[in-house]
Amino acid sequence: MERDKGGFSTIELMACAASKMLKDNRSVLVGTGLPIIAASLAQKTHAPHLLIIFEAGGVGPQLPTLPISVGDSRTFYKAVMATSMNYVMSFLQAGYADYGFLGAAQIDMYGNINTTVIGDIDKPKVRLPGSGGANDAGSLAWKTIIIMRQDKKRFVKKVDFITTPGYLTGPGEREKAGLPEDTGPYRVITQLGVMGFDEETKRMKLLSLHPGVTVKEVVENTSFELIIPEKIPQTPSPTEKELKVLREEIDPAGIVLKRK
Amino acid sequence: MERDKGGFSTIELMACAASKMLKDNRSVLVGTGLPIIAASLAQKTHAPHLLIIFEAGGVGPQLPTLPISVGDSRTFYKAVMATSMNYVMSFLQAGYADYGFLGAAQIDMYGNINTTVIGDIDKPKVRLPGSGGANDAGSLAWKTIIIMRQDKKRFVKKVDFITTPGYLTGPGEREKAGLPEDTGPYRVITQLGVMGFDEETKRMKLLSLHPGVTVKEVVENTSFELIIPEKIPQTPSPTEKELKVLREEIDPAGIVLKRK
Amino acid sequence: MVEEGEGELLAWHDPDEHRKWVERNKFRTLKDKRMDLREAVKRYVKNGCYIAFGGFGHVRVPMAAVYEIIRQKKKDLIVGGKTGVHDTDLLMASGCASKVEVAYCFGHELRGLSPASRRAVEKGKVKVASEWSNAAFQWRLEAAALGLPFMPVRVLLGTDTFKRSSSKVVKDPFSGKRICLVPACYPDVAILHVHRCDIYGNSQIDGILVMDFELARAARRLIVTTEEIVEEEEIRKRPDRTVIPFFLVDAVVEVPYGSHPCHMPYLYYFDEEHIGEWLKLSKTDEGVEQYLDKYVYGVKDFVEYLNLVGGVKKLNYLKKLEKLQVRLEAPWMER
Amino acid sequence: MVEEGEGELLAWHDPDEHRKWVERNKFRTLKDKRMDLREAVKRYVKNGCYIAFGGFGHVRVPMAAVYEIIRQKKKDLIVGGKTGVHDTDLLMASGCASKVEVAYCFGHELRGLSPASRRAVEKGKVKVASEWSNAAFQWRLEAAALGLPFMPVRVLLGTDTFKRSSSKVVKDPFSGKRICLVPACYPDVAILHVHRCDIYGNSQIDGILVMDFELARAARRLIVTTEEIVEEEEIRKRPDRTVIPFFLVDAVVEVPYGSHPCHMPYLYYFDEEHIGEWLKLSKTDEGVEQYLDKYVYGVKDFVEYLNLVGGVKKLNYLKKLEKLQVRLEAPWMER
Repeated sequence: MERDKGGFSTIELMACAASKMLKDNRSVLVGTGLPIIAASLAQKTHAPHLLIIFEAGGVGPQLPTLPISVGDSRTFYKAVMATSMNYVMSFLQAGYADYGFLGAAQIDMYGNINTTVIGDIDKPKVRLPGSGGANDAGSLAWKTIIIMRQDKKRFVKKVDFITTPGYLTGPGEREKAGLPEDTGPYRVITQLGVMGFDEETKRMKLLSLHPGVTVKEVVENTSFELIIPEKIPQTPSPTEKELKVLREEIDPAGIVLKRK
Repeated sequence: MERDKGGFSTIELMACAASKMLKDNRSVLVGTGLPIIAASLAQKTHAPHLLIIFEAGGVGPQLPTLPISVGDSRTFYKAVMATSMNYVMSFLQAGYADYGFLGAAQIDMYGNINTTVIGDIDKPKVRLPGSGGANDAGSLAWKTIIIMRQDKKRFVKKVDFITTPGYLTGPGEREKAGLPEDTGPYRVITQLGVMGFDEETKRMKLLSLHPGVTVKEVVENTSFELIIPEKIPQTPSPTEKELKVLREEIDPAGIVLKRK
Repeated sequence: MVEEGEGELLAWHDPDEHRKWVERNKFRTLKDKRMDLREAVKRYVKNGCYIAFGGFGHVRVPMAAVYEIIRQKKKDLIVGGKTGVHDTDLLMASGCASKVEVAYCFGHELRGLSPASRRAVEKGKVKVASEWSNAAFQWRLEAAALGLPFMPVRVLLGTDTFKRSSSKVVKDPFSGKRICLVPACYPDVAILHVHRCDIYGNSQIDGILVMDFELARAARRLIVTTEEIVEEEEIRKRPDRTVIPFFLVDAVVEVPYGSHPCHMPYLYYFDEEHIGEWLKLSKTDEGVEQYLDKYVYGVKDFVEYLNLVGGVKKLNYLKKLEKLQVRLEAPWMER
Repeated sequence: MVEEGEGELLAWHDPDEHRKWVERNKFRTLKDKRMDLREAVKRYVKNGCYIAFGGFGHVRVPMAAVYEIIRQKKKDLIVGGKTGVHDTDLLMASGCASKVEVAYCFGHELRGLSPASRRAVEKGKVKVASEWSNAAFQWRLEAAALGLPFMPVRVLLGTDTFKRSSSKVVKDPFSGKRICLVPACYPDVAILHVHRCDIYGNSQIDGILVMDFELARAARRLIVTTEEIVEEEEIRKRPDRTVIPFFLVDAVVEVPYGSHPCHMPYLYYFDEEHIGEWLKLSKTDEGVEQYLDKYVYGVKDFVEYLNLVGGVKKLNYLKKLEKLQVRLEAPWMER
């Protein structure tokens, strides 16, 4: 995504938006790419005590450079602990992971996510990787944050396959299914804006628009009915400091920030 | 137990008898005392590839001296692995432990064992330590070997408390209870002789008499009906070599062998 | 459900309730958690709480902390007797514990039975709430470490130990056979003694872990006593040696020889002389009082206690013993 | 039982049946298990067997063994796709695998999707037998490591992933809530790449273990490929570093750089050039043939392969990359 007039790219804006959601003194399960960038940015700005966890076993590393894989030696470089997936997933299950980051090929209005298949599971049009750790993070982390592209084929009425649980068919359904209480999708960050979920109905709700984006654009890129509040703030632009940290400290090679 | 005319003590005879039961290339879960002595003797005679395992996490040590505790650093001295109880008990549960050694305060004709209480559990006459690892070994090892003193108060019709399962109330009952198939008590070694269990009825059966012991003595020291075959061999006396190894290599200080 | 044990269900929480407790009470703040033993015990060992200790038998048991608990005269403790030997014996003898879950208690392995705690149970001063095996207890801790309500196990089945436990037997829907479910055990507080940790609580243990890998995660509050505090850098150099990460730990207390008279693998062996003295004295209530007056109430801290039990000379001997440089002598060997 | 997944139940055994297999087939004999890769794969990787590999994604994956399996043209393998990336991609592309259980497959993380294995599944050449999450798969291996029929877990619930798994949902008798039971997974054979082991198979791994601690115990047959073979003495010096004890291991194969083009923590980083070449070529069936002809069928062993991919110069570069001494370059960064 190219750099816009504001002097920052959409991907930089998304990284900063994601970063701000992460509270200090908490832990976040990250994957490679934007999530690790957002978490690093949070650590270097408002959340120095944010604990970064990787599902393959890396806990609390001092990242020397961006890891390529979630099992990469960078994920446990000068870490607090280099352990196992069992250990990390047990932490998640016992309530020690506050945030989990997910990507998605499709999402519906309850935040249910598909990363398994486009088309019929038995006759796949496009076979996707499957859950990986997504179902685990989406089931067990307190709050899941989804980062994805927004368009009509991705923001759909019904996902082709529920890989990872959102609020399923509505309020109370996660708990009925046996999933841990008070968990679920928290934010959806796209190239257009930031969405959350209505407390009562658990339906997706527009929270902020990225600079220059209109409500119309968002609606046109969503196949389901999005809750649109009367007042919609603008997603805060990255600060000078954030941009400097992103570009000079976290991803100087532009591995993620400069990818299309 | 004093040294008798044969030039060996009863405890030495028991150690040798126990040792002979342990096949090569197999594993044995041992406790401190006589079991570790018997296992060491087997390793130094007919079973060099016998693997010694301790429930606290020591696997395959090269014992420098007799350990006092099953969690003692001697139990993982130059070991193959120093791990956890979870790891060791998982091995047992998955069928990797061939022999388990147990002591007992009371035993019945089906090999059910009590190490929990003499008298009523709610108003104990004598409170004993409880299961420890006994229930685990007795449930999960392929063959359990019991070493204990034989008298009417210990070889009882009904144990005051089934701490560790023998054959419960008879053939097939272990399996019905959900315990692993084809496991159970294998031998009982006392100061008088060696007992096994009848294949069909699972009842305790006299297998050999220690030198100088009569059937009458055994019967008089047993409160239940023991199966007595027509021909009862004598427990083989320790060989010169066995005695030498026991006294000079395994327990030169007489920590166990010279205790009363 | 096919069958149900009648033991009292203790230290169990609905996993959702436990998760909420964790969310509200445990933080990932990398802060200096050092405090003295008095403060740590005062802050985290509450009267009536369920407590469990690291180690096994007389190995790597946090004895300095046990003495401090007695010194502070804590009451009505419920002790997880997961092979609880010297620790549980003293807590029952001193009147601090009123209830115990038993996998193995009341005995000192080769050294014989524990006169004091046996007396306490036989006289009804301490109640046995439930019976377990070592593996079953340890899998209860694993269930808690994993945030689960239970673990399936193939032990306990068919026995009175099961009947006196708080386990349940169900039919396994895969094999159709009976299987035992042991309930998770989430102690209110656990105390572990480790070889080294940093000021945040990142801890390393040398040798066997026994059940401490699970216990550290199962417990809600965790006090780590340590032989030494090392630089954070040293921990981060070998992150695969970390057994307990800092955010599980609530208090870090440096207590060299903190397991005495128990045994710290690679550092010092059992003090059989002192254990023998306890076993002898604890045959009577008067003896127990005498022991506690001398070694617990009568000393102001653990250093004074160490001097009293033989000081530097004794500690040097225990180190040599551990390194196999001198021969073991023990009162119970004389019998 | 409340609900049941419709995925095919694979690699499950009744725990009693598995115990009997162990009793008959696994021995504690301390014997030299060294053999070459050809022999190890020939002996333990049977056509039609269920196979799983150590490591994660492109990390510590036993690639030399994967190439050897392809070279021997094994057929109808069922692959445990527990985050199976380069390994499963190649096995599906080469026609060795006909079935896969999927936690994560068909993708190369940041590098993009896997053209070859996607094609294989989309065209029906490879069947997906069931769907899982990473944690669920890993807990299946733990269930097997513990000799259990299942593990209770709080994932999968409520999703199509559950419906396509072979799990079951039951009511937990303790909390009264629904809980998912994932069936144990006992692979017929597993292959793990480790940092070092002795001739008996006692193995050490540096850094994260991913699921290998569980997999090594879950699998019936275990091939260990290792960067180097060390003296038994070195293992016994630090027994708390042992991750796999010898009696689990059936074959020991020394293969330096045995994970290439994947990454061996502390030793060498990903070979992005080679992975990139594969991703580019595997866009067509012809490209797959071309790749396999050149790098698998066309070389007699792994050393020849290493020379072909860049030899000493490339390996030195990958070492420097791992040690952060040079800058990463990767085809996928160019896009």
